[in-house]
Amino acid sequence: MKPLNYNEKLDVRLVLNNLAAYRPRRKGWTWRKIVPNQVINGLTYKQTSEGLKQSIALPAAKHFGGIDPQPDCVITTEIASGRFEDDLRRMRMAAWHGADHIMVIRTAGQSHYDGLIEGTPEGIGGVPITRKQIRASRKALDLIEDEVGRPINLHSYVSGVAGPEIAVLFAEEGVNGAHQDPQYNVLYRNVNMHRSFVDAAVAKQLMSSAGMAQIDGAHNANATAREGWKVMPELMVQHALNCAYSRQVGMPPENICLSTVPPSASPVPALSFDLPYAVALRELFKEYKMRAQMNTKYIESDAREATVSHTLNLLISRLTSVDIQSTITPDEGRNVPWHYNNIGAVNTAQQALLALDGIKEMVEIKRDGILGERVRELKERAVLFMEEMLAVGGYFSAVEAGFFVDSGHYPERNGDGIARKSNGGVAANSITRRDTDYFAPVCVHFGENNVPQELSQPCDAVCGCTLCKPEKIVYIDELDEWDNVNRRMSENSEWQEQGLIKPEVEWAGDGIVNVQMFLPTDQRTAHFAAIELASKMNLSDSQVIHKQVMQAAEGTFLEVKGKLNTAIDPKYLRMPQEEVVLSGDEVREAVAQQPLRIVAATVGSDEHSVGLREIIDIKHGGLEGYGVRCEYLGTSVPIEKVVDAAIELDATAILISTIITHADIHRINMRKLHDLCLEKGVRQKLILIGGGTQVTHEVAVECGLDAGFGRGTKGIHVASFMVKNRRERGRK
Amino acid sequence: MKPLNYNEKLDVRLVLNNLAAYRPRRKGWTWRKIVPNQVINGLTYKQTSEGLKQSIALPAAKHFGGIDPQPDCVITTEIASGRFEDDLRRMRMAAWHGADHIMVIRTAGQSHYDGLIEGTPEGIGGVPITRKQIRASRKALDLIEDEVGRPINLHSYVSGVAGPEIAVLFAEEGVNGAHQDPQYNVLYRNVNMHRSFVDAAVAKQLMSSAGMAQIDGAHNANATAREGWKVMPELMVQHALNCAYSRQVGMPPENICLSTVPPSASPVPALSFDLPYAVALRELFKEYKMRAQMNTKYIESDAREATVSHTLNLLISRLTSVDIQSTITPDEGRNVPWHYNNIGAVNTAQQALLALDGIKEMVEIKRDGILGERVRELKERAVLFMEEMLAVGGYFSAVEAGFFVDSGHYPERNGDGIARKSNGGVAANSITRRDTDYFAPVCVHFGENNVPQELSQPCDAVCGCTLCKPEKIVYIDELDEWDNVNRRMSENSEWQEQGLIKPEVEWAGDGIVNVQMFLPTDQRTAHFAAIELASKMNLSDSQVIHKQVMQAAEGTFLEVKGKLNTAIDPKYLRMPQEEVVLSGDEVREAVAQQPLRIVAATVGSDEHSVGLREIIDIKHGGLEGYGVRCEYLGTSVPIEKVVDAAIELDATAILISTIITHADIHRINMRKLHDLCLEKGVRQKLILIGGGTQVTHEVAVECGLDAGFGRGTKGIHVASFMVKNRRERGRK
Amino acid sequence: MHRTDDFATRREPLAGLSEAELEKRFWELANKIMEPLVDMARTHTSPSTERSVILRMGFSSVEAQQIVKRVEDLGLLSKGAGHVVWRLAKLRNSGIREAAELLMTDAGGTEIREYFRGCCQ
Amino acid sequence: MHRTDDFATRREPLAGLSEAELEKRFWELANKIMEPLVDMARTHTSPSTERSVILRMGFSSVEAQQIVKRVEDLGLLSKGAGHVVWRLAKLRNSGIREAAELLMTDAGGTEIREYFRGCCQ
Repeated sequence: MKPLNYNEKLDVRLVLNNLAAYRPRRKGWTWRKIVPNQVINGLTYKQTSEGLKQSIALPAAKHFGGIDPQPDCVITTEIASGRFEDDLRRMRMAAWHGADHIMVIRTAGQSHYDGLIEGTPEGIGGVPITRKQIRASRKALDLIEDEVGRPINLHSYVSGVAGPEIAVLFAEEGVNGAHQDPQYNVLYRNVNMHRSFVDAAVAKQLMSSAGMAQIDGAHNANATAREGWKVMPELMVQHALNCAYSRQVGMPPENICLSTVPPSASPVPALSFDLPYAVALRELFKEYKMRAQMNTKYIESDAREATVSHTLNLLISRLTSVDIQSTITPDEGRNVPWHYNNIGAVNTAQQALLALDGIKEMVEIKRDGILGERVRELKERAVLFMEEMLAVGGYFSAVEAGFFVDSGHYPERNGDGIARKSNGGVAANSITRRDTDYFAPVCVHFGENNVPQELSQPCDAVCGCTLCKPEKIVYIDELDEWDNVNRRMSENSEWQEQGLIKPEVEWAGDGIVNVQMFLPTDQRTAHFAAIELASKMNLSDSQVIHKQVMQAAEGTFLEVKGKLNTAIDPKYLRMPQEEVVLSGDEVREAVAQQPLRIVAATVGSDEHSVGLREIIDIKHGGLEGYGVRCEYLGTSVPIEKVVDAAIELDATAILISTIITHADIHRINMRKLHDLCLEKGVRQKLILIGGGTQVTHEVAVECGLDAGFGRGTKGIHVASFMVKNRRERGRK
Repeated sequence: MKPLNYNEKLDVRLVLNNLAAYRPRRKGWTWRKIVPNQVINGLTYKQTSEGLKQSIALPAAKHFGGIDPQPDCVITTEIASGRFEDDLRRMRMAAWHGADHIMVIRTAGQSHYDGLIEGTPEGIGGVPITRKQIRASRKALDLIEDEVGRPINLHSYVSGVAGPEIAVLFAEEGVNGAHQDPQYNVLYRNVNMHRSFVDAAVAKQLMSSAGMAQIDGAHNANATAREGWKVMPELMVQHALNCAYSRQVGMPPENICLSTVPPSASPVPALSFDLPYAVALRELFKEYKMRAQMNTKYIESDAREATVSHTLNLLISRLTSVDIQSTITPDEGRNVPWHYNNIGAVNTAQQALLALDGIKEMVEIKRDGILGERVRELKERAVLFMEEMLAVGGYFSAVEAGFFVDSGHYPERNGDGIARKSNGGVAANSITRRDTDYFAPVCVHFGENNVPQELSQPCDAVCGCTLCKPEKIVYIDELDEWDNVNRRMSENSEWQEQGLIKPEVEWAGDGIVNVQMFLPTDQRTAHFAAIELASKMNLSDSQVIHKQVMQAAEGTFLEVKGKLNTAIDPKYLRMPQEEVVLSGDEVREAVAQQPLRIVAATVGSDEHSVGLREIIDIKHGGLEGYGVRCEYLGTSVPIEKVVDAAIELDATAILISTIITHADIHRINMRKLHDLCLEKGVRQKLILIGGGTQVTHEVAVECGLDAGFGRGTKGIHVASFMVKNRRERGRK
Repeated sequence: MHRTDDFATRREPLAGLSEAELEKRFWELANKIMEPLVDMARTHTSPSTERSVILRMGFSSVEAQQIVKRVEDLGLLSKGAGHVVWRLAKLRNSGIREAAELLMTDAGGTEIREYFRGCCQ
Repeated sequence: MHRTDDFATRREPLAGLSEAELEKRFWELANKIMEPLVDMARTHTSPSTERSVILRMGFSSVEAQQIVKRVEDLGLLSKGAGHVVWRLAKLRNSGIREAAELLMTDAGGTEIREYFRGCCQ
């Protein structure tokens, strides 16, 4: 496939084309390339990595030359749309915003699927992980990583009852990282405990062979206990057990990542739990990597609240350490992540990590004192937990006794742990003792393997296994003629081929938009009134996805999602012609040939002058730099005075700026300028330009001016417009 | 006026009634009452104050018994609607969310108004500050503070050319705090420098007499310089000059607050500027109070970005200190604050301050090292700045030479400072030397005052001034018969009296809603398509107020505000009858008389069980606590199995829970439950209940069940419903 | 004015100061800069200052505007607007409000101007 | 099980440990708990494990399902499913794919079961 062009959509059909022949171009996990003391635009960063070739910077970056520094740690986005063809586009968006770890959530229920799934069926809360889905994802990521200029890690799950098979699939297809933790199977998926551990050993060996990063599943205990911080001792035990098991089956420590979550959230005094816990983990698990996930336990439907929590979680990462910074979308508390919330979460991570860059040079954790006491206590509680596990007979007995996910602060026990039976659960009694002549004629197989002596390596028996000879991998395209990507895409193809534009949040063309509104009434009335208002906005299937009482009687804030069954045909969209901006040299030459003088002022009772001064000022690349002579009259200038000054100075143009847009004051001022110039007989002579954060070209023209400039305007835009407008006037 | 009832609206007409007779019940600023080591719901807080009588807690508080701890510092909200009658309602909402400092922004242009404004004209970006407006606000706040159980500070501005008069007004009317800084007048309002300082001395003396807190205006330099952190030395000078001047004219140090803003924001490594600056300020200004404002300089139209910045600003407050925590609304970058964004900003402050409670016990600022070097450097630069001021002839000469708001990092100078002429600006040449027999027959007058010897205090001359005899204050109600609150309210009265509900964001009935949408196209096309879609949603005056490119070709996220010209009449609103919940005792008795057994399960491929377990579990106040016998079948249970179990156990009710709502799976499962019960002939016998975060009663009933329960459900709700439903069935 | 950042050389005299000495210097400078301004404020008045006096004497803001404008026109602001009103009341042995009304008349203006003529400057 | 927080008493034996000793103890315990599980994994197999072998031998997931099911039905999982296929190929001197096909037939099943009868356990 030819490289992606930044302004062309990723063509999913081309990605799907000839997937049978696709091979991953590398295997294994990739970390960012750290650049110590990196200087970017005059600013020194202590904790950043190599920059991207192409990317979209944070909104505020425009104040700093559009810089887009990349933090030192890998940044994750979790993608869970349920349709992998939509996931691909989202991966691209996320990569452009700095994500380099794409965690594809698996469809609900795949854990209990005893084997591999093939093809591209639709999933629930994630996609079915299949060879085709992985190949398409990896192939798309190859294109995307070339485009942004940084390797991107693809990640999914090696859990459930088909772990070893999935691990083979992942090793073959170059998946870069995966969750693997047999305890997760046992506790949260009710997979039989013997089966889980037997399978895990094989899976871990396969993952190691492909250099994959492994993330454990301990964070789930956090999400399950009512008070997340009470299970901290157990979490440490869960981390330790998966680390120990992984090491014993041969996984190198540098590929083993702890999945750690700050366990509490405001209004709890969160730091007093989260920080000692983070410190304890980093002391005990110094050999391993930290994958810091944001808190999900206490995420409600309020996206603002989630964003604050996550920002504070990032503080924990920076006060201690982080290798992989996972991100949770701010809408996770109310629905599967929507496109823009993936990006929002990634932005939050980058923004906070950069703001906190180098914090440890200025701030120190007081290892002694209350924090140190808490660290010690956590470690001791964890040790006691494991001592008691051994005392009751080891791991299996402890699980049977309900040791895990008990909501008590160990050694406190509330008797509500998740107890599993040794011979129970999904796939109970499914392991078999290997006979002494057991033989597996393949490479990277864990455990006793009675390889016949004539073979120098086991897979010689079959003339090479798929790990040695990838060409032997059997690719299945689709098994289900109804539930597959081609069918889904053909349903959308009509409007997509016509290039129609439909809103979407999750799937192409789902039509969903979100309406935020404040209604001055009580919560319950507001709820039903909002649904009613949504229907008056032509939304169907409306649902209140968030509400917050502002005051019981004064009003309620609500967010209502609904489906807008409309597509826009850009062919019929009234769009003003895009202004072609002249080059700086062209402008300079035109101004040199024929002088251009302007009168500028902030009008009305507006006291803000920043924007206009930047447009004019030579230092900010403003008009003066192109030779335009500028008379700046200051702030709060009456329109009359501006027009008089322009007449007196024989100016070519008037620039007025209004920032405050209250009561349409910007429109009133612009209209007044036009009217006054007409009245004084200078309207034809003068180029009239309005500016301000809320001004658009259309609004300005509607008010009688020649042009309007809003946010993001630079001097060159205004200069170019004036030169061209003067030329056109000359022609007339 | 009688006390407010939490579920009745504040009646603005009653507030306006008989304002001529209103007197403030106290004067001066009030700090929160700090409670060291406060234990709330088993959690220990180091930095909180007394709780509120009535309030609305943070969303996540519901996990912790609805606790609403109040941080130790005063929390500000800035109100700027332009119509004070709307401000009053907003003050009430903010107070319920924990704000106790209401900063009423002044209308643009009032600085240059040479005298007091009377009545209630409409303002731009704020309200005209008048006696009537203050009395109404203070009177409303009296009611509101009684309601929430904590004093609330009212605040505005003593700046411009009418400073002494405004200070008299504030002192008379019990305004609790104000901005007062003559430098602000000089630099940003172009008020003549001599006039500003002469007036400031009188104003400050008056403010002191009323115990008002004073906030300076230094933070504005920050907002004006392109790189906010380069003006840090100057900011320290500005703070120092206002402090020194205030002290010399007799203001007590405990009433003097610095207005300090973290000067930088991500993607800048913000902490490396913000923290040393904050430390330097707290060392130099230890006698004074810190009013920490959030950064506004780098706020763009992205509310998420603003929230992250502000959360990190709160970290600076907690790592150093804060007396008044000001809040900036996340929409400040795009419009005057909307109701719900005031609340959002206040929530962000409380949330972060609580999360970071006690951070200094665990984390220490490394005073030595790079931070210490920076602190020292800042102080030295500030000292050099002042030395040069004196060298050029003092304050006035320095201002004339453009010392201030130069974008260079002093002693660097870029020549773009704001230079003002000593004899220029608004109200130039307006001060007069007092003759030796100058006399002002009033109290609290600053400067030479040749009080005749026969008078024991100056105001004896006039038988008492208004500060001694408040009954002498002359109250003017309205001067403008067109532009006043009565007229504005009568315009809205028709629909308001009918109790119609209209969306609003700023003013009653403005009809504005905000639509968030993702469009899979480039930014420019998306912009115009979004406007078009808004019109298809029946919105008028639509405007794109935010957009962010997700990826140039893949899509753009937009927010479009527009006016919905519709009002909802609650009389005709279809609202299901509200369920009256039985008391725990009633339920327990009913269950004791006639046993109630349920079968519960999480169905479909849903692996989450938290919610359902909490509904059932005795520990969480669940059904078991009311004597209901519960058979919990686990997660991922097929509907068939649930129904079979219910039949086998002769259950009264079935509870199913689905959390994942992908592809309407919750509806499908609920319908299936109903259908299967019908099929097996047990539908009439069984109470069928659906639950889950996205389930509503309406949806469940639509799917054939008897009830649905969503977010926030407790065991008692379900138990009560079952008991009542069984009774009703008995009746039929 | 343009100048590059010569902090390194300028700071030399400060380098030897202890932190406490540096902070002391900081406050000394700030106070020194403000002193003449405080003196100015002590010895000067302004229309707003005078209106604030009139307000405190129990007049409305509308009245304060008129009275102070009248005092300015009479060239008597340096006496204090309140002083002028009070003095007139004393001269006429009238109430303050009556004096303010009288001040607006030619008679009142002439009388008070006469009174202050030749008075101390 | 219900128990109140008796950490204060339980921790007594740990109180004297240095931080390093405590951490060492932590890892010793974790490793000790996991050792028997690793042993179990080393000496056991599972259907998924065997399917992972078949996959690596160049079969599709659909084929792997069928083959391992067949091997289980034949009671030969303890030999290794790959082993069974390979052995049958060796016995017949055929290719691996042919052997897998043969295994599905009665003849193939009988032959391989005969081969392994009485073999080591």
